[in-house]
Amino acid sequence: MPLPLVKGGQSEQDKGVTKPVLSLDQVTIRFAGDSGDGMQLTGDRFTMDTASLGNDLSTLPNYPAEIRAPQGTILGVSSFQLHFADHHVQTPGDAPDVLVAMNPAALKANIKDLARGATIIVDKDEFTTRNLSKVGYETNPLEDGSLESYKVHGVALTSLTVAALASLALSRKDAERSKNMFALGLLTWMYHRPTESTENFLKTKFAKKPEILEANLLAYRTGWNYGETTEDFSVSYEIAKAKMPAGKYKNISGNSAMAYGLIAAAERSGLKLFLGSYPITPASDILHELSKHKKFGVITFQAEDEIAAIGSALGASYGGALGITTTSGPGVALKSEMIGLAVMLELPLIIIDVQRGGPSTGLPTKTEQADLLQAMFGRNGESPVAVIAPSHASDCFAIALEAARIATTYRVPVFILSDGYIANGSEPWKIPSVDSLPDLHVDFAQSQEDFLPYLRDPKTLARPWAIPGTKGIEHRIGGLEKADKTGEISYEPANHDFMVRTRAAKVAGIDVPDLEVEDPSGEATVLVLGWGSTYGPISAAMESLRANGENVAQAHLRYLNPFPKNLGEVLKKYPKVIVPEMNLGQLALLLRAQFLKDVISFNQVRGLPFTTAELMEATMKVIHV
Amino acid sequence: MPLPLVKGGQSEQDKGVTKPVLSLDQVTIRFAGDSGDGMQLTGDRFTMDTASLGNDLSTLPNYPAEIRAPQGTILGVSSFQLHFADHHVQTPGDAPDVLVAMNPAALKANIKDLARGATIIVDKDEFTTRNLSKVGYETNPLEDGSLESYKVHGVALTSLTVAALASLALSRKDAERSKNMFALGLLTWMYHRPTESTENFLKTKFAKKPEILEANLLAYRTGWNYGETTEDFSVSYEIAKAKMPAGKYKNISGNSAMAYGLIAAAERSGLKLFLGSYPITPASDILHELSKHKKFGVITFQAEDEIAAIGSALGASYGGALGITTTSGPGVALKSEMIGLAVMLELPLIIIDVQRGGPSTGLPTKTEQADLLQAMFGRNGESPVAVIAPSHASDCFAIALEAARIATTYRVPVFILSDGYIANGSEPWKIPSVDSLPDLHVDFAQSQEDFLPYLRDPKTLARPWAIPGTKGIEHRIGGLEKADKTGEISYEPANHDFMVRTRAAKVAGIDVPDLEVEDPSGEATVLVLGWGSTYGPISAAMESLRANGENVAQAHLRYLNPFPKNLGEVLKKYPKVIVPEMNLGQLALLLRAQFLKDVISFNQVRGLPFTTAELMEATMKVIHV
Amino acid sequence: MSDVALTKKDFTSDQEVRWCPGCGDYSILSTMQAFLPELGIARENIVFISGIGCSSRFPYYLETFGMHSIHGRAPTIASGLAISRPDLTVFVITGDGDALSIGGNHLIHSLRRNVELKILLFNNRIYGLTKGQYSPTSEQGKITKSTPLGSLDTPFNPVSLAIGAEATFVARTVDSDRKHLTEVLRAAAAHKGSALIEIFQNCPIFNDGAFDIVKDGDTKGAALLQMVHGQAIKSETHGLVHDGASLKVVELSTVSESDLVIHDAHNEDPSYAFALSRLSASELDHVPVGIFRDISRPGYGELVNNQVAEIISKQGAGDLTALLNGGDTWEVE
Amino acid sequence: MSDVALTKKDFTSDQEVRWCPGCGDYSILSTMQAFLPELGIARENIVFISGIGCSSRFPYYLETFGMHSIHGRAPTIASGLAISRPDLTVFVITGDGDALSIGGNHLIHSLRRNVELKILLFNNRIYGLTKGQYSPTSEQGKITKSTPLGSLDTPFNPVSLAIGAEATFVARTVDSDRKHLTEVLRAAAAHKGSALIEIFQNCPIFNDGAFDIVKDGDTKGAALLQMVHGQAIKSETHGLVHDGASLKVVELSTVSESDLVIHDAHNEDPSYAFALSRLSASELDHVPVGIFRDISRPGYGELVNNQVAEIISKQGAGDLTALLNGGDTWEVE
Ligand SMILES: Cc1ncc(C[n+]2csc(CCOP(=O)(O)OP(=O)(O)O)c2C)c(N)n1
Ligand SMILES: Cc1ncc(C[n+]2csc(CCOP(=O)(O)OP(=O)(O)O)c2C)c(N)n1
Ligand code: SF4
Ligand code: SF4
Ligand SMILES: [Mg+2]
Ligand SMILES: [Mg+2]
Repeated sequence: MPLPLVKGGQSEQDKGVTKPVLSLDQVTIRFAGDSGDGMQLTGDRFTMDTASLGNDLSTLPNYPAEIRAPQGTILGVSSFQLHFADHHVQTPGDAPDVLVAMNPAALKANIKDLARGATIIVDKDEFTTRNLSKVGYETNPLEDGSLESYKVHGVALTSLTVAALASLALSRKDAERSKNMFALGLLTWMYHRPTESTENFLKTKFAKKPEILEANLLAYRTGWNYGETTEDFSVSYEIAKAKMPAGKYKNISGNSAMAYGLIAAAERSGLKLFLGSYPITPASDILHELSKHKKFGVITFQAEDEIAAIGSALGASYGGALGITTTSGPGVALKSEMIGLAVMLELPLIIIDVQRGGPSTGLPTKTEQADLLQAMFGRNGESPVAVIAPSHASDCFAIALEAARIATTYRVPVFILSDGYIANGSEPWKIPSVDSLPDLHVDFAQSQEDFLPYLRDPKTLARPWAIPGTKGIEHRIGGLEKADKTGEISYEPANHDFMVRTRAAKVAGIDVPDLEVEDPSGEATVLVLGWGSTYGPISAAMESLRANGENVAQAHLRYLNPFPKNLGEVLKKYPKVIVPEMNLGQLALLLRAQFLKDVISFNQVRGLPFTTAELMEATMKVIHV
Repeated sequence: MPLPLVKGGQSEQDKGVTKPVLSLDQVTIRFAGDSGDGMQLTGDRFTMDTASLGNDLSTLPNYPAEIRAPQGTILGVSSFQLHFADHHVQTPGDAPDVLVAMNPAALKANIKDLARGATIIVDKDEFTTRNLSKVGYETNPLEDGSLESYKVHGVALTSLTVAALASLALSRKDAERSKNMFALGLLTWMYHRPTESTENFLKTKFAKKPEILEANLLAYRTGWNYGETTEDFSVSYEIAKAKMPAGKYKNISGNSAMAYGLIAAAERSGLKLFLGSYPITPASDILHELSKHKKFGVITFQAEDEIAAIGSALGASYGGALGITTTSGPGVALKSEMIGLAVMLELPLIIIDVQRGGPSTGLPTKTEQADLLQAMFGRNGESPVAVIAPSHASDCFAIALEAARIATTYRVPVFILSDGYIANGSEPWKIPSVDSLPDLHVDFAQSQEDFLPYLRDPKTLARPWAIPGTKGIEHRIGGLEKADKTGEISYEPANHDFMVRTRAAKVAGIDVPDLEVEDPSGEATVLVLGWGSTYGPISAAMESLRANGENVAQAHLRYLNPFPKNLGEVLKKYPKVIVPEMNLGQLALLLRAQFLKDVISFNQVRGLPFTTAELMEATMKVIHV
Repeated sequence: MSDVALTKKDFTSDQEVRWCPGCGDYSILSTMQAFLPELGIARENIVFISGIGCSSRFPYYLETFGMHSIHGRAPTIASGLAISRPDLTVFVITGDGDALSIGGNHLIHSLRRNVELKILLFNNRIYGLTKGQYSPTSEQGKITKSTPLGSLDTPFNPVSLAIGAEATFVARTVDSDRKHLTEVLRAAAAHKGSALIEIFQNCPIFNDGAFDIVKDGDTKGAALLQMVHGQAIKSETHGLVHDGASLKVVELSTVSESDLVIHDAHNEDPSYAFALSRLSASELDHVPVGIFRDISRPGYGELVNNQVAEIISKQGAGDLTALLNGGDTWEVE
Repeated sequence: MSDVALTKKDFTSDQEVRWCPGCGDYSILSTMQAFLPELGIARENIVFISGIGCSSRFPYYLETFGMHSIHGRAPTIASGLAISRPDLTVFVITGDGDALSIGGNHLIHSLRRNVELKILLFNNRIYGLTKGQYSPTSEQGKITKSTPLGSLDTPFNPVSLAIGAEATFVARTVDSDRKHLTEVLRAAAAHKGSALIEIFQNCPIFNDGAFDIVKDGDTKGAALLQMVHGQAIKSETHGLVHDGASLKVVELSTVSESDLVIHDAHNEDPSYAFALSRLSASELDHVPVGIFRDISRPGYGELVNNQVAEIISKQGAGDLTALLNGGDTWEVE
């Protein structure tokens, strides 16, 4: 018999949790199942409920490159990890405290990441001989004692769900589809999450499919009740609110924050946003998000390839729009020649590279930081561009605005190096007030006599942004070397040398804030210097090290080209500088070349973010040589 | 009345030079005129005649980006410089001793390169008011005293030529066309060059146009006689043979030497040469040259673009051919993504970049060295390739063979960084015997059971070259990360890290010869370290410095990635290391990063090779700080 | 080649197939595996080159040589291979995005050159691998992840485009019709030079049912206009007639059989095949399937290799010593 | 816009023209400079975007906005500009190599989308700027720097290719015929969306005389089949008649005027224009010139901007504060 649909909100208290409650300061949960099991959705919902409860959090989705890899195989496993706490959270967590495994493949694929003592909740219905052998289990791990060192809960998730939904007019297959909601309900009970928002979410989502709605709600509540009722779960857990600055928050992924930041940049500059893009993982979601917001006057143009994508963006910039292109590494390779033209034309352009594992097609759904040198040098000739990188998911919002500032002020292509980790990961974001956002007002060249398209602003070295439609300043530009001031074609040796150096000087002179060093003791001799998405893991590791009594300094580069003016000083101050990167040492190469500092690289190229533990260990090794 | 056509050879002695003869040890001549004046041909002929006389020499053609820029304008000036001597010649010469200027534009465009006292031979017929004003001469420089400090010979080249050809049934315009031959004849007299080979050349070239032939021969001889007869030229010059190793020589340009080297590599390896190319200045001539040699089984494929060009070359490599692609900087940018695939597939591939001025379209006909970092890093992900560079025109032959050795031994893409200067410049080349060329024999994978396409040779780390058509080793490869040994798709974090490091180690481990340092005194504290086409100018400057009593060491890198194993030592040995480059310091960046050595960059980005004087001055500054 | 005839199993690799359940790619794969033995070509002499996309996984599943290359560029790699290795049989596997969006230029150039490639274009009218953006064959107004308000682009008609690009062989078939697909593959294999085969392919995840009308038992009979050389072009209910200078689909009941257009796949004038290609665009009411055009023109690889062979037979094979020592030379003693 | 009408001189920039003497580009330039005033569009609202090649120098010589971009990519830049700035008039200047070799994909995609671009393709059947290699329109067997033994590729027919790519306006004209070129430019300017104009252009340096047959006084009368909407298609000596389903060129003397095909440039079915395009390939005995096809379909920029305008008119302009604060949010106090 179906439970009556709940009317309005109902908190876990209302539902009357009756079992003992333990307080924790943080938990990491990983939901894992088949690509078709809805793990991303389950994770998202748990995240939203957790966020609204006031915990700080960080998430890490992880899915296969295949759309739907064969069911029940290791390759088909999709997972979603969430780390939430009563304090500031820096990473999605190293090792899950709880693994929810919807089938043997999910268990097998994830077990190696668990520490002893971790909790494992499995759908024991799925541990059939056939499924076990599919992934190479010769015996049933639920029975052969191999999981001894974990707290294992074998729950008959499938059959319980099907039973609960028996009264509905659903096929067994359809009924089974709700089992992720059963799991979500159970976890919601376990961690005292509110149920209201998920129930509302389901109601909106399935507004037109009342049967499916009922099935999902029923499964969800059955899961909750299962936790509350059965002997199997004896305690539940509470995690207090994190102390976070007051304000309105939302949970946001890097790609969404980037899209919002771009829209904000367009609004604050008064420019039309033009995105020229070609889909590619993991950047496509920025295109998807922006194309939802046409009412901001946003134009999204899905081009025939990456070259056309950036070409159209450059054309739009030439016409006075905020021209943007989004892609990942292989797409950047294709855009190289057009970026060179943009350098020569000295027009604003934003190139967003959501990096993924390389080289070549590489690991499309995995993260990496190995496009830094491509962004710096991947073009013919001396072809300087600005390069900046967001440090965490919500920082993508600010970095987009910053890219727009640099691009429009200096009329220069600006690379944003995001990556798969922050693009898909999410975290709570304190929503800024629009008034607090930077003013990005832009002046176009005005009608005038004897217009000189390459006469520079002495401060910024920027040339005028002289857009078609402006009477009297008609002029011609192009990819051939241009004479200083007039912009006419020039093959003059001295002029070329001058222009090459001037373009370099313009980029070198971009105004960027000084690098801030966090060195609470003031006595650290080791500095850990990161860039991009390693911010979270490095910060977590530094916090832990300091908690262990170690003196260690941390700094994080958001500006890769040009570097902050004080970087040389900072490097000089610390005898030992560790540079952790998810590549073979690309930032390190730039630092060594520019500052002749023997920085110590710590590199991993595993398609995964660093763990806190790895970074702690690497740092300890340097501190205690 | 036309002179009778000469039968067989006739040396200048036979013709009876009667004026006083001065001996010189070296001369630099620049022929300059309108694009349509045939200056390249004139220069080429003078070069051949000079070469056959046994002087050492070096040439530098210089022509406008336009096919035929407007007549009589500065932009339309085309020139050809030749430096020849009785000793080893390193460069085409800094400042011409003799300028032949066919019109006011040619004079104006080139005068600033002449030292006081230089000889200027002009066609005074062309110094009309109209022509003068076209290039902004307000008064006639032949008359206004502005050329006082030069030895000026105003020769009525046009009218003398036309007069000499009066008897032929030619229009005045056609007759005028032969005036370059008059100039050549005059210079041939002046420097005692033999006339036979040019006369034979003309006879072959105009075999089917007897009138034109006669006109050219007549003009040529009239020019010679003019020198011998008129008062204007009172002395002629002799330059003794240079002491060069015994052997058979030919004059060769960098692009031709490259083409020959590639054919030789194919012959010595037994592989079919497949060139996939898309025309681009200054690389097209390699395509042109190779397409003349189909009887070597050479396949040249002019593709629809640079991507298709390299794609086809990679496809051919996959099939067991020597796959090659030739291009210049903008083309490299387009090939980036495919190079990444080649890195992943670990197949041999030769990418020849004849560098030109950048960024973007830049200065298509000028030289530059600014693609080094693009070659190193211009791709997504960690994507290591080998990079080598020829040092002078004829070295292109050897470098092509070396590229083939590295590519086929290590199954890796190899970049050859040539540039416009050595591509178009020429020099005498001692023709090697075919037997002396390296044996490049290659072993393909054989039919076998349980074939592992990514099982590596422990010494080279190369995987097998396993070509279609080989029974039993059917396998699939691609751009996704591959499992060690099996080559199957792998998303395994540890495998990715391993493969990234292995590909890097393979390239780092390429066997390259140690760097040789020339330090005759053994007491130098300053090392000048160059790469690529700066070899000639640097060598010339070092010779001069040593002749001036300075102690200075010189070394030249033909291997940019990996560096020679002893490079670190060499850098350590010299307190001061100067790195001259025609870019903003790209090799310097790599050296600083890898060796933390504070090398001193000397950079010019003028589209022109360094002059000896510039390099001497820069070096002196460092020696005597 | 071994004496024992090969079987479908011999062409099936040990790799696990990784498409979504119900994907049209499965039946194309299975048809191909079953067809290959018929070619009588040794496995090692067959190469499949693909780009990137769901469809481009195809080569992994065939026990032949194979390369899963990069997005849109398979024809370039395949061209280099086919030209330099005329002994091989080279297939190109591509999707509507791979072939017509990023790879459009390489496709049309391969076709005009007539390189010896058999190109299978899996047209599901969507980007599958990147999770559902519209493609150059998506119908105008299509709502996808990147076009929430509907796409605005006029789609390509792959057959028209290929014919406009001087293709010598162009065909269309449907993923699930093994018999028809096999026939088309057979004809393509027999063709000299490039063969382009458009295969309607269902993507149940992102564009489900796009081709239902030509696959469902009760509609397909009327929707599929069968083109068989030398036979009248018709579906179960409709037929093709001349209408002045153009072609028109009419109900069979309204015309006599003898008025129907008799298909001539070998018509040298591409205008005929082009007109056929215009009978259906995005909508699929009357879709010609079969071989639009199959004319004889030398393959590009053949021409290239003949040119080399001819010069060698005329002038003899190149002699490196002679080459190096040719031209203006001089001796230094 | 100023009240005083502009003149040819107003559209002539101060840059020195740098083509070879006798290059066909000169007359195209001069015709364009003379034509532009007629448009009645202010100079600042006209933009010329070109790729790379001799022809692509064109923009420098016009006193409008202009960009000499990179090889083959002009349509991409022009598309971004035209879509985001519907107030501008955007011309694309390109060569046979630029448009059809490296830039082929962008060309066909611009055409299918029908972006508001007037594309002038200077077809000299050679690579001029790089000094004489064959191009995708060079006739087979052409001896050039890169094909000393003769080229082997079947050339593109640019008109066929464009029609196969769903072009809405395709025309052909000759560099030296100012009047005809002007007429075609006029029609292109009036057309919504993409207009492709192939211009036969002589390159006296590397491919001299390639179009002599359609330029020389004594041959051109017979060679040029004039296409004028609503009139019979004919040259001075020949005319076009239906031949079953296809078209045939016959001597005028052998047919009566009423049998000639009356040109219908607005025929929705591209098969007609395609058939016209096949009347001549490399050889130029009977070359249709004029407008092959001119049909009405909304421009892409118009569609894009309408879609934006429509959603704004329905839902109101975007509110950034609302956007940022939308979705699931919570307050921390
Ligand atoms: C250079 C590059 N750009 C973009 C991508 C992302 N990408 C992979 S497949 C694909 C399109 C797939 O569509 P289609 O070719 O129709 O193949 P399907 O998946 O539908 O079979 C895209 C955009 C890529 N891998 N490489
Ligand atoms: C990326 C790139 N590849 C190659 C070139 C060299 N290139 C410049 S123009 C050109 C072809 C010119 O031919 P076409 O487009 O027909 O123009 P034309 O000169 O004949 O007017 C080539 C190959 C280039 N500039 N950039
Ligand atoms: S996404 Fe579509 S095309 Fe791709 S495998 Fe799944 S069903 Fe097939
Ligand atoms: S090379 Fe040919 S196309 Fe180029 S400017 Fe000269 S004549 Fe014109
Ligand atoms: Mg598709
Ligand atoms: Mg051309």
